[in-house]
Amino acid sequence: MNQGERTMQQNEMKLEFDSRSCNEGFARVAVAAFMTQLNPTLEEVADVKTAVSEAVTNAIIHGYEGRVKKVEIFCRIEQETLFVEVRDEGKGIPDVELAMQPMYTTKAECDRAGMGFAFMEAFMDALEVESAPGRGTCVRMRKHIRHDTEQFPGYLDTETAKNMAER
Amino acid sequence: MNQGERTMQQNEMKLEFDSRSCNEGFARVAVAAFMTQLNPTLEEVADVKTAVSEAVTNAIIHGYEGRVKKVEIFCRIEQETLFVEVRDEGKGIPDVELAMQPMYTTKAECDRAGMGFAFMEAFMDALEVESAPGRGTCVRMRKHIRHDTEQFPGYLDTETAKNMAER
Amino acid sequence: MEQLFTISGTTLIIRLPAELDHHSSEKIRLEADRLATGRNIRWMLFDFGQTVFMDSSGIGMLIGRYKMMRFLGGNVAAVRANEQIQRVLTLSGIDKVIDVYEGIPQQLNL
Amino acid sequence: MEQLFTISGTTLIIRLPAELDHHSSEKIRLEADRLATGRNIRWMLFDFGQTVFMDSSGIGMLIGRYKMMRFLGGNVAAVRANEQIQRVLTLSGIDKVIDVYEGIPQQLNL
Ligand SMILES: Nc1ncnc2c1ncn2[C@@H]1O[C@H](COP(=O)(O)OP(=O)(O)O)[C@@H](O)[C@H]1O
Ligand SMILES: Nc1ncnc2c1ncn2[C@@H]1O[C@H](COP(=O)(O)OP(=O)(O)O)[C@@H](O)[C@H]1O
Repeated sequence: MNQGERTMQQNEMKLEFDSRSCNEGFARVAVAAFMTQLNPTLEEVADVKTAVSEAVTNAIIHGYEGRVKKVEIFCRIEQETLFVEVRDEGKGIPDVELAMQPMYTTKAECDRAGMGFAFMEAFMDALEVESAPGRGTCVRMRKHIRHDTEQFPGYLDTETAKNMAER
Repeated sequence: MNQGERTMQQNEMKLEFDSRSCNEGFARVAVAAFMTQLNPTLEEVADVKTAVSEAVTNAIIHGYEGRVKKVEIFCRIEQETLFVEVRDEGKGIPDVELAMQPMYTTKAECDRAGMGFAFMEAFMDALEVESAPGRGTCVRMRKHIRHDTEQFPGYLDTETAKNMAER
Repeated sequence: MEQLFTISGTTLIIRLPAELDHHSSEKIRLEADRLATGRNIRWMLFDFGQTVFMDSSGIGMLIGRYKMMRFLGGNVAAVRANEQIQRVLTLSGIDKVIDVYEGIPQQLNL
Repeated sequence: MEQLFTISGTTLIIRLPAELDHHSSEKIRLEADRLATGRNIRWMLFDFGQTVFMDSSGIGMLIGRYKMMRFLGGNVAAVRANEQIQRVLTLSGIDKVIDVYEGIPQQLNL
């Protein structure tokens, strides 16, 4: 059983929630809690939380523009890599390349900085955006969590992590 | 927008994850993060986390008996009440009434205390179990989070909560 | 209970929440603009002392307030940002237009 | 790095993790039983000093260790449980068979 878990290679979760701004924090925390099994550093957790926050916020304000529909997050851990997918079935992006340019925003009047995609790129190892007008948007991100047995920050289960490192 | 949020009556989320024991902590944290919008006390959060942990653990060890399948959690907030549903498509329970008796367990050899359902009942306001052998189990729980504007413990968004209380 | 918004002379101090995202930024921007335009405010001071998370919505909110204060003939500053917040401020480039202080600077007369 | 399991004379001290659920209980139970049966252990001391969460899987693990230690002619005790942990210990009734101490009791000679 311990053996099985130590050699565990894959783990998955899917999250679906109402596109309300009060769920932005919840979505970040859920993904952060899911990734703790990779023993990430505080900085790695902050990176992922920021990227997730950007993608979820975009789904809520750009994708659905205030209507209450569903946002979906799909997470997968494979070895030491975290894959995150954030999906909406909102209005979609006509020109993805343009949208991804730093400072580009279609909602400057709402104080958007146009830095959402730039932040996702900066904080994750890879970013891929698939979108079609009227059909919604899917943002796929990937981050390798470097495995360093010296370092176990204090999330959920520090002791277990330490314990496993000592074996 | 602020107005809209203050009078927000309902919010929903659905979580699906692999039935691995390392996801028990993740499931608890996700539900706890979702309920913060009700401004629960630390004790109310602990109650819900415990009840969710019991139901999720049961799905993993009794429902699927170690096989890796999907556990589903469905949460809904309606006014000041949190509804939580934990589902598996595992082996099911032949006699629900018997299973719910305190100290009853079919896995005494694994150091199970037989107190899972008793804890769910103690920590939540209502508990309902639907199960059929071979078809899986659905545990439905409900808890009213008493709204006390004096008290905002420090979860996600203390400042915003305080701010809203002061209006 | 501590105030989120405090006015001291011509300075509006905004104690930012633990998590500065789109959700909380919206609330702050409405209240900050209401206070700043209703009174003779010269400095808008963002206090990150309690803030552990910020994303680009927070940056957008800061830029928006900066533009407004410049328009009103005033300015903004950010104080007590921790390492994670500093990283985000730097990445966005906003630290090149907005003064960022590690502590609370004396010349602000608080 | 602090040890999770410490042996001091005939006492095995187990520093429990932050969250004592089915996942972490399984690990502890395997290691505790290995250590207790391999040596002349009389007391098994569960230190809840760092523990903020426990559910009925933790209770099951404690009961199992209690039974084993009684069988081996020894005993178990729980120390430094916070309020939330005390609540769960009381609710389960296990505090009627296992000694629960707020601090670390002197007579255990640590
Ligand atoms: N999920 C989405 N649905 C529709 N449009 C989107 C979505 N995400 C991003 N966009 C478009 O891409 C633009 C740039 O996004 P981003 O870099 O995150 O900046 P910002 O959110 O500040 O506008 C947005 O202004 C919007 O037009
Ligand atoms: N999701 C489930 N699937 C199948 N059987 C279950 C499930 N949940 C509970 N049971 C049955 O009900 C019994 C009592 O459950 P519980 O009160 O949680 O105690 P414990 O988990 O300690 O055995 C279990 O031993 C098991 O036989």
